[in-house]
This record gives sequence, C-alpha cells and structure tokens, in this order.
Amino acid sequence: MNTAFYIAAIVAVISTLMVIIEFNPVHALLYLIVSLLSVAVIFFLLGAPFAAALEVIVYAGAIMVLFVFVVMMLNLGPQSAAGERSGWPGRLWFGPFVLTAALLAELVFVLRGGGAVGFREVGPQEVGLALFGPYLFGTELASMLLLSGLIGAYHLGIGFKAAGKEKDSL
Amino acid sequence: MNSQATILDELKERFGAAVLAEQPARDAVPTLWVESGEVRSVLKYLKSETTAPYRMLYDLTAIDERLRSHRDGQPEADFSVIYHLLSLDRNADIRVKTPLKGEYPSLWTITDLWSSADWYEREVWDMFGIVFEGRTGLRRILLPPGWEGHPLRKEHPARATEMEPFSLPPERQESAQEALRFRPEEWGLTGRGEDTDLMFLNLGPQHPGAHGVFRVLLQLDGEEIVGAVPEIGFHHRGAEKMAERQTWHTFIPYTDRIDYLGGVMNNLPYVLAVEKLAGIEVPDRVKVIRVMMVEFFRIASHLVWYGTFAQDLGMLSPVFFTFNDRERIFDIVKAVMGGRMHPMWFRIGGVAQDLPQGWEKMVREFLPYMVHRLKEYDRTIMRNRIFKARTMGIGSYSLPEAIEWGVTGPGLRACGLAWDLRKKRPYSGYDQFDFEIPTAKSGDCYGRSVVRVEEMRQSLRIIEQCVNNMPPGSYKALHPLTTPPLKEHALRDIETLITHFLGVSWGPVIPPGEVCVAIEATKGWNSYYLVSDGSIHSYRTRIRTPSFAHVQMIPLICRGFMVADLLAILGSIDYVMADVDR
Amino acid sequence: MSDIQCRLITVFVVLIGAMAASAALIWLERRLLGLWQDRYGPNRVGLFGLLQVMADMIKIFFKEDWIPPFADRPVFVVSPAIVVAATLIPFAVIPFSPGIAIADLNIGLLFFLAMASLSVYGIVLGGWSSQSKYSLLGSLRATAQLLSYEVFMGLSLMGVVMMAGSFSLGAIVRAQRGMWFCIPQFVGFVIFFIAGLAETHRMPFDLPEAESELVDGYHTEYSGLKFGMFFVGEYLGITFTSLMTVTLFFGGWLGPVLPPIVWLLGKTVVFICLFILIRASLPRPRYDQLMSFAWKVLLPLSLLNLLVTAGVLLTRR
Amino acid sequence: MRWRFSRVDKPSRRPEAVSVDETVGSNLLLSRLEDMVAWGRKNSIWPFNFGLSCCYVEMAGSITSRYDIARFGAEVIRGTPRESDLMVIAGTPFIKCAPIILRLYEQMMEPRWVISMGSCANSGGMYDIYSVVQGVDKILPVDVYVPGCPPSPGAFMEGLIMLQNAIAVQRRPLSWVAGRQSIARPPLPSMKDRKREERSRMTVLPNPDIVYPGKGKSDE
Repeated sequence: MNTAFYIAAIVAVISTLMVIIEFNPVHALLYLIVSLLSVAVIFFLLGAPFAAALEVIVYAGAIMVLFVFVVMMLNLGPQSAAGERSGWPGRLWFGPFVLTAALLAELVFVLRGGGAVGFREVGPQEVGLALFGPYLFGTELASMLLLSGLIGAYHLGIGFKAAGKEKDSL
Repeated sequence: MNSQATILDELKERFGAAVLAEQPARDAVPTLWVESGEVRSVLKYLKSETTAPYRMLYDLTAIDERLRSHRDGQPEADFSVIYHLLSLDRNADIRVKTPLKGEYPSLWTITDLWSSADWYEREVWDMFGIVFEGRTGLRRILLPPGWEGHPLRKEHPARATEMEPFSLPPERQESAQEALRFRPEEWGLTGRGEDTDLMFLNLGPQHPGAHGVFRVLLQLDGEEIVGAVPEIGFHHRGAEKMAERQTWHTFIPYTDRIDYLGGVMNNLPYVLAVEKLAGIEVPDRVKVIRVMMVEFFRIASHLVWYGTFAQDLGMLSPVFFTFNDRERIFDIVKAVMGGRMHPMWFRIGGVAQDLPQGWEKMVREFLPYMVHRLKEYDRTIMRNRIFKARTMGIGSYSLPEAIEWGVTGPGLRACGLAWDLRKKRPYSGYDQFDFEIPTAKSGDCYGRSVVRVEEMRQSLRIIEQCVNNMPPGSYKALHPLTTPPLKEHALRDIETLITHFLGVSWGPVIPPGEVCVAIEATKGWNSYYLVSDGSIHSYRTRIRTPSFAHVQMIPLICRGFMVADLLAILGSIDYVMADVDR
Repeated sequence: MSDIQCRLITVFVVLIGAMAASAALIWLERRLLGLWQDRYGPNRVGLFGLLQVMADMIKIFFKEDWIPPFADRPVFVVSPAIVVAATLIPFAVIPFSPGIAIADLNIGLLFFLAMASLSVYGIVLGGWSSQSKYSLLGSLRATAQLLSYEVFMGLSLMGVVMMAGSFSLGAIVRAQRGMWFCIPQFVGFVIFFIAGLAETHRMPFDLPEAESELVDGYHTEYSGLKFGMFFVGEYLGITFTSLMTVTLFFGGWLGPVLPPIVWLLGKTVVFICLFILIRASLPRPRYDQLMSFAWKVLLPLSLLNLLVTAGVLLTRR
Repeated sequence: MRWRFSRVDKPSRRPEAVSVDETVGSNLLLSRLEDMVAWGRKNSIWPFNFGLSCCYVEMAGSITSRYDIARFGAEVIRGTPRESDLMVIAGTPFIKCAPIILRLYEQMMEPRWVISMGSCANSGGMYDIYSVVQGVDKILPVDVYVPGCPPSPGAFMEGLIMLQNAIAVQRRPLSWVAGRQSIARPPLPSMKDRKREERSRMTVLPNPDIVYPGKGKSDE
C-alpha cells in the first residue's frame, strides 16, 4: 500500500508542477485533472473512499469540465501560449515560492512525526452522521451560502434573458 | 381580360410617353415596353399605388435581343430586361419590359422596391452582363468568381467541348479554394456583436443536412444564428443556354432534370407553353393522363421530402418507409412510362405512348395502400411531440412577407392563403377535378409540413378520379406540330410523311411569339417563358423555378434561431438544388 | 495466490466479454434497425451477417490513421483512449452474479458516477483538439449535456441507495430480493434511463454528433482506429448503462431456476434492444429543449422522488 | 495556413499496377494476413454521404428497404470524409464544385475508392455545357463507372459489388515497414464485353404496352 501511496503522491506532485509550468491553458487544465485524480487515489488509500469519490465526481468530473469549457469558449490558441512564454516576470515567482516552501516543510515535518494520519476507513454513513451531527451548524451555513449562490445565478440568468428579449423586440 | 385592359390604359394615361409600346403575347399577359429611366416608377406604381396592386415580383430576367428576328413592332434594343409582376388580389400578371442599348448596358436597381430582386438582378448580371446601378453586392451568383464572360449572351460558347478542356492543377485548386474562403466584410458582416464575439460557420457546400451542394455561411452567437448568407450556383447546369441549342422537342429531357424529384411534373409547363405557342389543343385523354402522372410525381416528391425532413430532425426510420412507398409509385411510373426518376414522357401535343394494359389495377391497388400509410405517418411523425416542438414556431413568415419574397406553393399556402394555380388558373383540365386546397395558418415549419401532407391526400383523390373517369381517345393531338406525329397518318400520304420526317429529324418549327406558362409544381410555381423567333430552337427560354425564391428567403427566416433549427427550416422549405440553380 | 489468479481471470473475462458484447451489439443494432425499417441489414458476411463486425474492425484497424496538422496532437491522440478507458473501468464494479465481480467496492455506485463524469473528457477534448468548428460545437454541446444529465443520474439513484442503505452494488442487488426497485423507484428508473440515454449520447440525444447538423460532431476529424475507439466506446456505454439499469432497478442477477449470470445478461439484452428501438423511432430534440427538459422537468422530479422516498422510509421506520 | 489534405506520397494517386499473381504467394503468412485485410475491406465499404444531383436520390434509394446495400456491409453512411472508404460521385460535377470534390477526395483516408455514378460523372453525359466538367475522372481517379441517367439503385448496387470483388483481390501494403510498398490492382472488367453475349441473345423484348403481373417489384 505504501508503494501505491508514493506513486500517487509523485504523480500528484509532478502533475501539479506541470499545471504551473505548462504554457497551453488546456494542457495545464489536463494536468490539474490528473493531479486531482491522484489526490483522490491518495484519499482512497488513506481510508476515505467517500471523499475520494466525491473528489472525482465534484472536482474532476464537474468543476474542471466547466473550466475546460470556459477555456474552450475563450478560444485561447497558440497566441496565448506564446504570450505566456514571452513574459516571465521573475518577481512573481518569489511569493508563491516562499509560501509553498513553507507548506512543504510542514508536510515533511508531519510525515516524519507520523502524526495524525489515520488509517481507519470512513464510510459515507459516518460522513453523513458527522455532517448532520457535530458539524450541523457549519453544514447549514454552507448550504445557506449555496442557496444564495443559486438565487444569484438564477437572477443573473433571468436578467440575461430579459435583455435578450428586449433586443429582439427592437 | 377586362382588368388587364384597364391596367394598360391606366399606365398609359399616367406615364404617357414613357410607355413605348404594347406587345401582344400568346399567353394574354399584358406586356408593356417602358423606357428604361421610368421603369422604377412604373414598377413602384404597380406595386403600391394602383388598386389591387401587383405585390409579387414573380420573375426578373433578360433577353439578348441582338440576333433575334421577328421582333414585330417591339422597340429597338440590344438587350431587354423583363419584370414579371403578379397580383394575387386580381389573379393577374403584368409583364414590364425595358429596352437597353449597348454592349454592357446598365439599369437602375429595384432592390429597394423588392428585397427579393437582389438575386434576380445578380443572376441577370451574371448571365448577361447587364449592370444594375445603385446597389451593392452585384457579384456572380451561379458561376464561380473569376468566370470570364456571361453565358446567356449569344457570343458565349454553349458547349464545354467548345471551350478549353477543364483541368484542375494544384495551383488552380489552391486559388479556387482561396476564392471559396468566406470574407465576412464583403457581405457587411463582422465578427463582433454588441457584447459578444461571433463565430462564422461554413455550412456546406458539402454538408449532410444541406440537401445537395449548397452553402450557407452562418454568423453565430453561440449556436444562435445572427446572420446568414446562402451561396448557390454549385448546381448550375446551364439549362437555359441548353434550350437555345436543343430543338423544341429534344429539350424535354432537360426539363426533367430541373426539379429532379418532380419527374414529368417539369415536362408539363414546358409542353404546355410550346403547345400554346404552336396553337395545339390536346385531347382530353392526354390531359387526364398528364394530370394523373403529374400527381403521382407530386406524391413521390413529397414523400422524399417527408422522409428526409424527418431525418433532418433526427428520426432514423421514416425515410426508409417513405422511400419504400416512393418505390411503389415508381413501379407504376415504370409500368406506364418505362423510366424511374426522369421518364421524359410528355411530348409536344401529347404523351409518348398510350397507357399500358392493366395500369388501372396497379393504380387502384396503390391508392388505399397509400391512404393507410399516410395515416401511419401522421401517427409516427406529425403527431410526435418532439417533432412538433422542433417545428412549431420555427422559421415562420407572414403572408405579406411571403408575397414580397415571391414564395409560392406549399410555402405560400402555409400562411393561410388558399392560392393554388390548379384552382385559380386551371390548366390541363384541373377545373374538372374535385379536390381541396389545404392551408395552414402559422407559416412555420409545421404549417408547411401540414400542407404538404394534406396535399398528398388530395393528390390521391385526383388520381382516383383519373382512374374512374379516364376518357377514351387518342394520346396525341391531331396537329401538324405534334412531335413526333401520329405514325398511322405518316404512312398514308407523302405530305404527312414529309412532315413526319422533318418533325422527327429536324424538329418542329414553332411560330414566333412569346409565352409564359406556370403550373403548380411540387415545390411551388414553375414556369417556362419561351421566346420563339420561328425556328427549330427556342430563342430564349427562361425557367422560373420556385426554389430560387425560397432559398433566397433563408437569411430572413432563420435569424434568431439555432443551428439545429436552420436544418429544420432548410428541410421544410423543400428545395432541390437543381431547381435553384437550373 | 489462487485468489489473485481468480481475480485476474475475472478481469480478463469481463474485459473480453465487454468488448465482445459491444461488437455483437453493433451487429444486433444493425439487424434490429433493419427489422424495424423493413429491410435485412447486414446478412451476407458470415452466418446471418455475424462476421460483419469483424470485417468492420479489420477495415478500421487497417485504415489510414491520420492526425490533422492543425490538431493539438497529444490531446487528439489521448481523447479516444479516455473514452474507452472511462467506459471500460466501471465494468469492474458490476456484480455479475453472487460473488463474481472484479471489485465489489462499498462505494461502487459512487465509483460508477465518478467514472461516468470522467468520460465526458474524451469527448470534450477530442472535439476541442480537432480545431474544427463542427467538432468544437459538438463538444460544447457534449459538455453541457453530459454535465447536466450527470446531476440527475446521481440524484435519481439516491432513492435506490436509501432503500438499499448502501452504495455497494452487490448490496443493492441483494436488497431487491423482495421486490425489484423498478416498482418503488419507478420515477427514479425513468429518470435514470433518460439520463443514461443522454450520457451515452445516443439518438435521440446524440446532439454532440448530430449528423444532419454538425456533420459528425466531435469526431469529425477522426479516422481509422481512433474513430473506431469512439465508435466502440459508444457501444460499450450502451452495454454498461443497460447492465447498470438492470443491476439497480431490475434485480440484477436475481431470478428463479436459471443461473444468475443468464438472468443478468438476459435482462440486459432487453434494455439494449430498448435503446435501439428508441434510436429507431424518436426525433432529436433541440439543444436548448434538451437542457430545459433536464433542469425544468427532471431536476424537480428527481428531487421530489428523493423527498418522497425519504419520507416513506422514515415513516416506515 | 498552407496545409493541404493529402499524403506525402501524393503522386501515388494512381500508382502503377503490379501484377496480382506476381505478389500473391510471395510469403504465405503475409499473404494470409493480406487476404484477411482485403476481406475486411471488401465487406465494410462505408460510403461518404456526398451527393451532387439527381443520382444522389437514386443512391439514397439503394440504401432504403427495397435495395438495402446494408446487406453488403455498406450501410454506415458517414458524414465526414475521414471515416468513409467510398466516395460516390452521384451527379453532375460542376466547374464551380470541382475544387470541392477534389478537396473532399483528398480528405478521405487511404484506402479510398471512387464510384462514378451516372452519365454526368462518367463523361458529362447530356450536359455538354459550359458549367459542367466533362467527366469526373478529369480531376480524380475513378474505380468503377456506373452508366445511366440516373442509374437505377440496382445498377448502383451492381457497381458496388463489382468494386467489392475488385477490392477482394487488391493487395495493398500492410504498413510502411512490412512487405511491398506498391498497390496491386487487377484491371477492372468491361461489362460491355462481359455481357455482350447475354445481351445479344435477348431478342424478345417485353411489350411496353402491357403491365406484366409482378413486374416492377424487383426487376432490376
């Protein structure tokens, strides 16, 4: 199981790296998807199959498809890749580099300590119980947020449609 | 007749000296020569000022008059441009001609009067080199860009074998492909909308849904159509030029191939026109045989439309069923006429041969079968909810729009006007038949479908009456110009033998004159405008086809719909590219 | 060791079986379409035309395989593989009969949904990388269609999950011993089947490749074996969706007398035929009609189904 | 954008014929494989959904129930040239359309075949007119010519079967490394010669004035 974990981890790290350095936006997105999938595998190995499945369904399967969709719509061709390639302001690298280095250090520390990484399988039922038990307040807050998002999206859609209608009538 | 006399008087009174002459035509359509400077105002008067105005620009064409003999009292001209207007209120036509002088004469445009004049003017320029001033986009329509010469001018070669042999070396292929590239700015289109980027989509010339070689360039916002530019001419077979070199008789096979789904339906207006020129009156039996075969082809053509339209909307199976039924019609067609799609069976003054023994049984077996099948199609296609959702309210136009754009046939009747040439101007004995004119109110894809489906039923009714009341008699008229003449007379005396020999080998000599005969063809009104100067060829043949006008209307009716709707609209128009480009 | 061998054999059998089934399905479809369209369909090559698919496969395999110079090469190549992989992998969680499954995961259903949501990439990327407008339009349609119908596919299954109390497909089948879920979960079944049609983008929901509109949609630029993979992927999808329908709503392998595997496959064939019949008979809705049907009809319906199911289950308890 | 849709070996549009006997039996295993590939190609000719005019309607007729070319495995009509094997020039090749026809032919992938259906495509037929190419073989190689104006669906089917038989004996290179690199095509027979005897025996022709019972059902 350890080998599987490390393979997944290496894939995740490399693909994430590729997300950052790939010029073509669609290729970068593809690497991001691979990275998400390998993280899902890690979840699975760590005994959270539910989280793994949700990761694939929600992130890789839905959100990233939308990302690809948008990039496709924007029609970012070779020009944008060339644009990426031409301008490489070195300063921009510094901040993210420091932050990720700190994260890496933390990760190494946690792994060395072998701390809180549990190997007990957490099933859907337990997730459900946790969500609607001790974390009920948080869940409800999140759902309120989603509801407001839904209403907002609905509102935007209506506005767009009405504007379209007006244009037709003119 | 009375109203025709009054409109001529009215025009003469109003425009005085601008009216140059009045020309008697064989088809009794009032024909007026008007000075080229005044044509516009005359047309404007006819369109909007007179009582019961002539709202439809039925046809616009030209004649190269330079080699014509027998011009009998017509004003001097090198070219003449002919405007054929139609008033549905009066049920009357008027033909306005204008004489033009010079090698490449010019004339003021009428696109501001009729939007539908656009393509007709382009065609006249393409074919004759007559320039229309005061308009934009006067470019080749039927011939490829870069073509040299104007084919319908008398000096242009007719045969491909008279021209340089065609070859397609890579550099010519490259330049031809480059010429096909769509440049939106030439058409006044841009790639930017109000707040969106627009996309151009090239649909055709080869596209599974385009029903032939036809190209529509779409300006899309997402999948919504913002603008469309149809491009035709990929199917131009020069039928009108062909008529000038074939004899009157040997042109009949070419008419079959105009609306290639219509078969002998295309022969009918041509032979009717020639018969009118020649003064032939055909026996009743000929009329009824013609009506019967023509109605069979109307059903066959509508069946092809039915199946392919359903297929355009994603239904896989109906096309197999309707083609099956079409094969059954072809069984009858084969038994009677010997051919399938292009029987070329009508003759000047009759038909090629009498009906075979046993034809009645075949027809009588077919009729109830087809009625049953049509009911089945109603259930599977017309009443299908998805089918309705895809066609109702899609691609609709109003009655005034239809008249403005020269829409005829089922497309016109789908707007609620029961205007059918078979009823309004009966030809070939249609007044003797009992049938109804189906109409629809909506003017959308569904309305056009309803009309066509109901027309098939009416056609079956007509065929039934033909079987029940087939008159006895000869299948050819007893007239010296009937081609080929009846054989038994040829063997009787030397005079008839010589006439027969000349009629068969040389072709009949049709007396000079002009005539235009329109019929209610499968897709709309198909008319042949023939100019004879008393020889074995026609001097000028103008084929007015319904699809040309219908296809021109596409940009108007597809705006605001989606790409999928465009295919429904194209299917519901039921055009045939050969009928557009001729 | 023997356990692993056993597993490997199962994997092999399922893999070959799925491929063979989809090949047979191509033949079945053409013959059935022929039957419904008053004609024969392929009947010359081999007995009853059974070798027709072989001929097609050989032809496709040896057809020139070409990548257009304007295409995005790596993505263009990988897309057909994604399609086939994403439709083949979920076969792993299907219980073919008691004890026979490659992996009876306790989140089997979620795994299926995850794989279904990944299969959209093959189509989307294939269309995008072709750099053709028709392909692009096809993949735009595919994205919206598959994404929307995934939502209902998931929601329509939640009733089943509630009734079975498990995401494991084996457990779901076993929970149907008393009554097949197609009766209490009839609404769920209908929604799932419609969503399944849309997910496999079969006629009448074949908008991503609607021939009369978009030529061949997302695979317009593909030829040879790569096109063959799309082609096979579609039939794999049908096989899988039918298998899934049977497993979730029609008691999977359950049935008297005959061995369980026969029951499963027999029921599956019925649904495959239903797929083909629907293809032969219905017209294609327009893109926006399809979407509004999804969000305005199927979404409320599946939520209502969920609510009612939950209510009934709670009162029973 | 100056790319073109053609292979590097474009001159091989019509490569020189190599005798079939010469190549058959050169290597048993290879020839067995070649047999199998030829068999597959023969039985899986997917036509391109391409039509120019009248003939296309008859070609479509050959797909429908009474004729049904699906029986020979030729039913999968593809809308894109890339996935199809056979281009039927069904109709009149126009000068305005010729570059498009050639482009579509170039977009088809090897192995590809062309049937010229109808008189117009064969030779210009009755349209010796300024806008028509006098025979589509002026611009691309044709494998089978089907005469008629338009040919009946039955005639088209006969042409298709002739093409199938020709494909069954054609030998093409399996890959760019293995085996020989040229295409061996047998010469196609002239049906005029082959059917002459049968036709000249036909002395009693059916009377056109009588409808024969059962005639017209499938009398192609």
